[in-house]
Amino acid sequence: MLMTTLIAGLVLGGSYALLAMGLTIQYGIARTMNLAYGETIIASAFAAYLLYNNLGISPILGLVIIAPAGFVFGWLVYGILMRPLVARSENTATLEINSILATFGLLFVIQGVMLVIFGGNYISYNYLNFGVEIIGVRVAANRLLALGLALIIGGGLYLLLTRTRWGTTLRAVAVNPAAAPLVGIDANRAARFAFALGGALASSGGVVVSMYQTFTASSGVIFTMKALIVVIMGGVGNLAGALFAGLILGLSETFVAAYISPGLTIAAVYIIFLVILLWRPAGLFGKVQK
Amino acid sequence: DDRTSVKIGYAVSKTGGNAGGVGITTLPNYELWVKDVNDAGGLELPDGTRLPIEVIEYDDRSSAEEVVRSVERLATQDEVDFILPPWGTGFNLAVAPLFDRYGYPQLAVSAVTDKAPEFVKRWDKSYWLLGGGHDYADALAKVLSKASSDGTINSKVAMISVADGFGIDLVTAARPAMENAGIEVVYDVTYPAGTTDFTSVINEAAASGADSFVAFSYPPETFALTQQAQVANFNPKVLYLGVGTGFPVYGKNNGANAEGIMSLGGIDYNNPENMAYRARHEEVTGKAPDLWGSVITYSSLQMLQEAIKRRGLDRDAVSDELSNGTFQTAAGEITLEDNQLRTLWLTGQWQDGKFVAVAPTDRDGATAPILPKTAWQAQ
Amino acid sequence: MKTALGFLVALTVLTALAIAPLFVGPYQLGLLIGLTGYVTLASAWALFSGRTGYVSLATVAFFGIGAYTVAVLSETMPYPLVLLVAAGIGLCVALLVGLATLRLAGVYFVIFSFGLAELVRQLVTWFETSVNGTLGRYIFLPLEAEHIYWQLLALAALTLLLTWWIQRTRLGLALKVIADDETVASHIGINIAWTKIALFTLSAIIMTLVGAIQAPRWTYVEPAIVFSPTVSFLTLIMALFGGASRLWGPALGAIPLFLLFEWLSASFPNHYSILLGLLFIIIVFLLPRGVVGFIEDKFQRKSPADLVEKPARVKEADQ
Amino acid sequence: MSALLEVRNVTKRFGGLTAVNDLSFDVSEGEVLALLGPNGSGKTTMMNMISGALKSSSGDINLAGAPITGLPPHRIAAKGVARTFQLVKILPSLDVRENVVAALAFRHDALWGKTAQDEADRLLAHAGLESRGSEMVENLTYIDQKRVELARALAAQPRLLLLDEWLAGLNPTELHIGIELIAMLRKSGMTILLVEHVMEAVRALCSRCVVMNAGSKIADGETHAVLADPEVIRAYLGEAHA
Amino acid sequence: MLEIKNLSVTYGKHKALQDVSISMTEAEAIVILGANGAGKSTLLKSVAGMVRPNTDAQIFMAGENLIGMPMHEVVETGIAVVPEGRGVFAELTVRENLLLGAYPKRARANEQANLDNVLTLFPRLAERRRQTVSTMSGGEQQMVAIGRALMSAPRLLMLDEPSLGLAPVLVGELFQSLAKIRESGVGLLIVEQNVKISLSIADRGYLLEAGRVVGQGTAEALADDPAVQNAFLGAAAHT
Ligand SMILES: Nc1ncnc2c1ncn2[C@@H]1O[C@H](COP(=O)(O)OP(=O)(O)OP(=O)(O)O)[C@@H](O)[C@H]1O
Ligand SMILES: Nc1ncnc2c1ncn2[C@@H]1O[C@H](COP(=O)(O)OP(=O)(O)OP(=O)(O)O)[C@@H](O)[C@H]1O
Ligand SMILES: [Mg+2]
Ligand SMILES: [Mg+2]
Repeated sequence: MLMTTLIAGLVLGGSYALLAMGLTIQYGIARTMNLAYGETIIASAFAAYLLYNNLGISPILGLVIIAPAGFVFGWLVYGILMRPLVARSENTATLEINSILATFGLLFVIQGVMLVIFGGNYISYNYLNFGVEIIGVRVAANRLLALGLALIIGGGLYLLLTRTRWGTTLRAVAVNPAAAPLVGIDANRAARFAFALGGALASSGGVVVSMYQTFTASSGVIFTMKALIVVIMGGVGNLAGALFAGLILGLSETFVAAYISPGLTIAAVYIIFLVILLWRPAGLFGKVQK
Repeated sequence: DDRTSVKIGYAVSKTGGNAGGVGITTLPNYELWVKDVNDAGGLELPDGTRLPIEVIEYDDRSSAEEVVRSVERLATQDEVDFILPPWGTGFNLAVAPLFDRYGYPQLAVSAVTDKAPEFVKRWDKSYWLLGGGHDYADALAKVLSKASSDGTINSKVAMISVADGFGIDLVTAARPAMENAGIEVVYDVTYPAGTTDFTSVINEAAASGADSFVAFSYPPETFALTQQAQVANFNPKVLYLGVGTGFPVYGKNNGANAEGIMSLGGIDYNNPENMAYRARHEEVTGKAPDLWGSVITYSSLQMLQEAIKRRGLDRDAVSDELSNGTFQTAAGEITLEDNQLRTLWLTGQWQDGKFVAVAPTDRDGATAPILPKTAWQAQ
Repeated sequence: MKTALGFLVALTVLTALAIAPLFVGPYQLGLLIGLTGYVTLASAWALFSGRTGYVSLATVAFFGIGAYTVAVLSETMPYPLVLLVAAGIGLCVALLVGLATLRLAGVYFVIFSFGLAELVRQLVTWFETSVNGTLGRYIFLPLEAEHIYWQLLALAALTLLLTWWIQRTRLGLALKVIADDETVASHIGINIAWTKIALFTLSAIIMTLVGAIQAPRWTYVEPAIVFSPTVSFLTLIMALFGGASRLWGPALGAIPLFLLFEWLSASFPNHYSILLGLLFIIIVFLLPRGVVGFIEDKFQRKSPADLVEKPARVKEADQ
Repeated sequence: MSALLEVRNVTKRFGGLTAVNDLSFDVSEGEVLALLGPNGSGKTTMMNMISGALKSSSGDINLAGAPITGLPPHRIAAKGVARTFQLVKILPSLDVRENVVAALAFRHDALWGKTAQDEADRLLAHAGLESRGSEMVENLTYIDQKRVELARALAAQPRLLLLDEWLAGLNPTELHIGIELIAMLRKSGMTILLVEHVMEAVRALCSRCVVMNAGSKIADGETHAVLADPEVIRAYLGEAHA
Repeated sequence: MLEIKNLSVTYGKHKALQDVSISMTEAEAIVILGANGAGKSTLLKSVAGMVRPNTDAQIFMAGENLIGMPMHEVVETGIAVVPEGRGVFAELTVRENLLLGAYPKRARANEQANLDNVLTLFPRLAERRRQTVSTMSGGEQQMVAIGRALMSAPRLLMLDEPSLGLAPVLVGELFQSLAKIRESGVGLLIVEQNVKISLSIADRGYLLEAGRVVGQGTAEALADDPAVQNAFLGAAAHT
């Protein structure tokens, strides 16, 4: 029982982490709050569904097509929509407000396009929906894939960001975009790259999640908010933080369901989130000043 | 007067959290019906003339405030002749006073409530067509108690329900119903809407020793439960799931594994009216209807159409006709009792790739339930 | 002189709005109710968030608490008393939240407040289903739309008056200082905690009352309806869009947006989202400083350097 | 002269780093005391503990005999302590005058309205910002922003004024004016604790110095004696200044 | 190496620089003197691409026009700047800040050697390699900023008041090392209020007043100029 709950929690948390990583990069490094993040996830989920359902292309293969598409999409969105806002915002605070407003608009555009194309229906299909035995516990293969991807992407990017010059560059842009050009960094390009990378991660998340979760054209907001919670809990811009936060949320959900009441799972998620923030006001891995 | 059309308005959730339900059960049927009527030259009036339908539609964006205002707008600004109801129990209740105040009949379909008799007293032009929790719970309890006394299953049931009006209504009705039927509820929890992981629920249900697993769930959770039960190799002899089981996509996704799964609703598959309806639905909207609420939705519109044909556009007269008349619809012959539809299919089951009706057993077209459900097969 | 004139104009507009229900149809009245509701919510939101830079998404928590209180108590208590109780509950929750969030800033505060609203909704849901065994509640109060409207209008006027008054007092200055730099604020003698909590509570009480007053519009209340996060988002967007640090900003954001939503959803029910999104993006690009900023740029011809205030800021976490 | 400020065995640790180590010193009523030390020796940290921006790990701080250890900054400010910051902290969304009015409005005998505006202008003139009250403080040069800070600190009518490198970055002429300004404050009876790396100013203004190194006190006494102390020269002044 | 012609900069209506022309040759050390608000920082910022000058201005670095060039490309031409207010990456560690200084391609080859130099110059930074810069003292942060600029192996190093906030002992050491840096062939453009010490390592200087160049000359000449003495060498202060 304990083992089952533990593994189930980790696997669930893996998908939370996977879905949050792109946002933590977009928000933490490109410094733009992307409210249309969940719509990117859903659009990718639709794409995976279409490829699988209509063309018979497996979602794993779909990932190879859709993730780069997400990158390109992010690249374009940043260049067309965010860049002018970044240029005209005098400080990060106004940029934050501007990006909230602009991506709020983008959210509706993407959602509207999906509604026109796909209607408001629930979409669901089965892929890799079989049990895999791990230390005596049966886990859905598709969810295991999500956990695996989260660990690989999260761990890999974390190492890249902290151990390489390229990563340090991105973090420099994140913490002080105004000073980055002083050392020769093209802050705009770095931010654009980070945003696009976030888009690619969102797309990967969307593809994986579509294998086991029902979605509609309108469900993007739910993903955005879940992702935001994970991002904030982990500390903005911190991939390892997102990974841990995701796992903690997954575990708390399964443990509460198993040992207290399934009726309180979501409440428990929020309680844990709130308590962690009260304990560490800048997230688990965030640096607290003062 | 020299009118050239009949104005019919509705406000449904095209976006937001309710859009999924609207998109399968409500909107396609509204569109199908309008097309059917207009293709036939329009709504027929008592004098035999026909007037085309002019549609005025709004998106309530899944917000209670919006749906209220939209209906007000339809009634007072657009002055439409008839208003079709929104989707969902809560929204139907939110607009009920307005339908009443402005004298419009309200053919509430996607609302499951045991309080219907009370509401009919309060709003005499409101019609409740999908029954109440008790109807479904009693029917289910009967199916279980029969199977149990046949020795097919034991007399224990594990129940879960979504924490909202629908789930609560059903589960509160199910508890006494099960007890009366001699079925012991050994596991009984609610879960919040939006839950995606049911691992522990499934484990507990499996451990509870019940042969029957019942979930009063919404589509996302219905799909998730099905998938996760397969993964966990959880094979209850009776698997009864909530909204979404009757969606055609459910059968398509799960193929042979859908076999034997039960849910609310169901249809008389071989009824020619119904077959014709399904074919037309698929042809016009591009997708098959769900096999519970859709046909009732369409039938309610047929009732409205027929009542107008008999009594004209006078809303009081039409309401009177709806209350007292008898109608031929895609769901068979319908006569309302106390403004409620009582001849409903209450339990359905996937059999041989079709979601057929198994209860009430004494109704024409009922199929015998096949129990126990066959175990999951590898896909 | 200018103030007196302003008051005269405001009073005239208020009177006109107050007698409007006598001349308009129920639909327009419904519009006015929704509009006044959002003007009040946005103004109340800006009272705290617009001035301190602590962007809150907890609006709907208070709104919902107000609505739910009415749903629970309307049968057992006289209506005015219900409103009072609702305000009281809003006050207590706000105090609790205010104390808890003192250490949070920036987006951490934003998402905390969102989480809080969701938690409230989850807890109410859980309590109703598991403890009370019901979920929805019915409100059958003999209140006409006009009554609701008048109450909301009065509340809106009161909110604006309060905002105006606070702006002119030391409290208003304290808020600006806190928004700029909390270290300085405390070093010149401002009690930051007290100031923040006082304002947060005030704004929360108003939001609670908006929910309580509007609830009788819907016969049926359930958590999914009254705790819908959309309310928080719209409030925030409207206030930011208008100009959250100005007296009239939230109203000037709420009115055009509300009407835009209404017009688009009525005229293009199938392409509503796309059009809304595109229009929104265009507006953001055309009005970089919000509606109030736009009006000032247009009519007062101030050079940017002379502007008394910059657009609202989000409180930075890392200072 | 009695001690207005008493610092008793104050220690401040940041994780493993002891920034201030068991430090004790007094500042007498009406005195201008310099707190000196190499970069990172803990001067600003000490100032922060006096003004309440930081809480000490241990030790006591008394103002006029009453403990102020661990009080929040606004309470300490109300007891008559005002300060400037090493890295200027202005209120960027306010104009120069409002920056000062803000301090006037929240001191114990608060000023508000026209009185406050006039008083702010007077203080600004005093700090060398005559008739610049309506400029946006963000557009001022760094040095002028420091002047705003001083005017803001003076607005509180402090008994104890903490100046953290307020004279840094001035050219000799400006420095001279700055020194005179502080001398005037001293004459008016204000007690001042200043941190400075400009020895000229220290020599001109302070009768007494406390020198820190790595968080601990290494010298305390008459200015000329302290500045001639070999250890102070080695750790802080360098041979060139000897 | 650096050629500035007709440089004017306006902030809103305020003219911060007017028709400033300055030139310096390879490996020269230049000091800019001027009162508070004279436009010294603005001058450095214009070269670094941090403010936008008037259209007819010309700024050439080794023959390359810098006008309109984005800041990060200016750095690639071999210019490093320690601006007013430092511009360090406060949330990164000392080590990361220094390594970021070596971001320009030209600087990467000698990264380790440069790092060693910087750490020898500022031993405090060596001790605190892993400390987050935002938690350092004012003077320590100043060291990080200068160290970071040195890491880019600049051909021209621009410093805006480098001695600000440094303890006297360090100021001496800093200028000694600046002299050494200059000897190694790096040009220096320094804005400094500590006129005496800056003139001691400079070749030439410019005098800025209300945005205009009002005087220039060799370091010795300036040091002897009575006007300079009065205004900047504290002659007046001691009377
Ligand atoms: N929040 C903090 N976390 C960790 N270390 C800190 C923190 N604040 C200060 N320090 C360290 O404490 C020491 C003392 O810092 P402080 O600012 O008091 O020095 P200072 O004497 O004012 O130096 P300077 O003359 O350079 O301003 C420094 O080594 C600094 O790095
Ligand atoms: N962003 C700005 N907006 C408006 N005016 C500015 C801005 N930056 C500088 N100024 C003004 O331009 C003039 C020159 O500023 P600059 O910073 O170049 O002077 P400086 O010589 O470096 O002075 P200091 O010695 O005080 O650093 C000053 O009068 C200043 O007020
Ligand atoms: Mg210091
Ligand atoms: Mg300068």
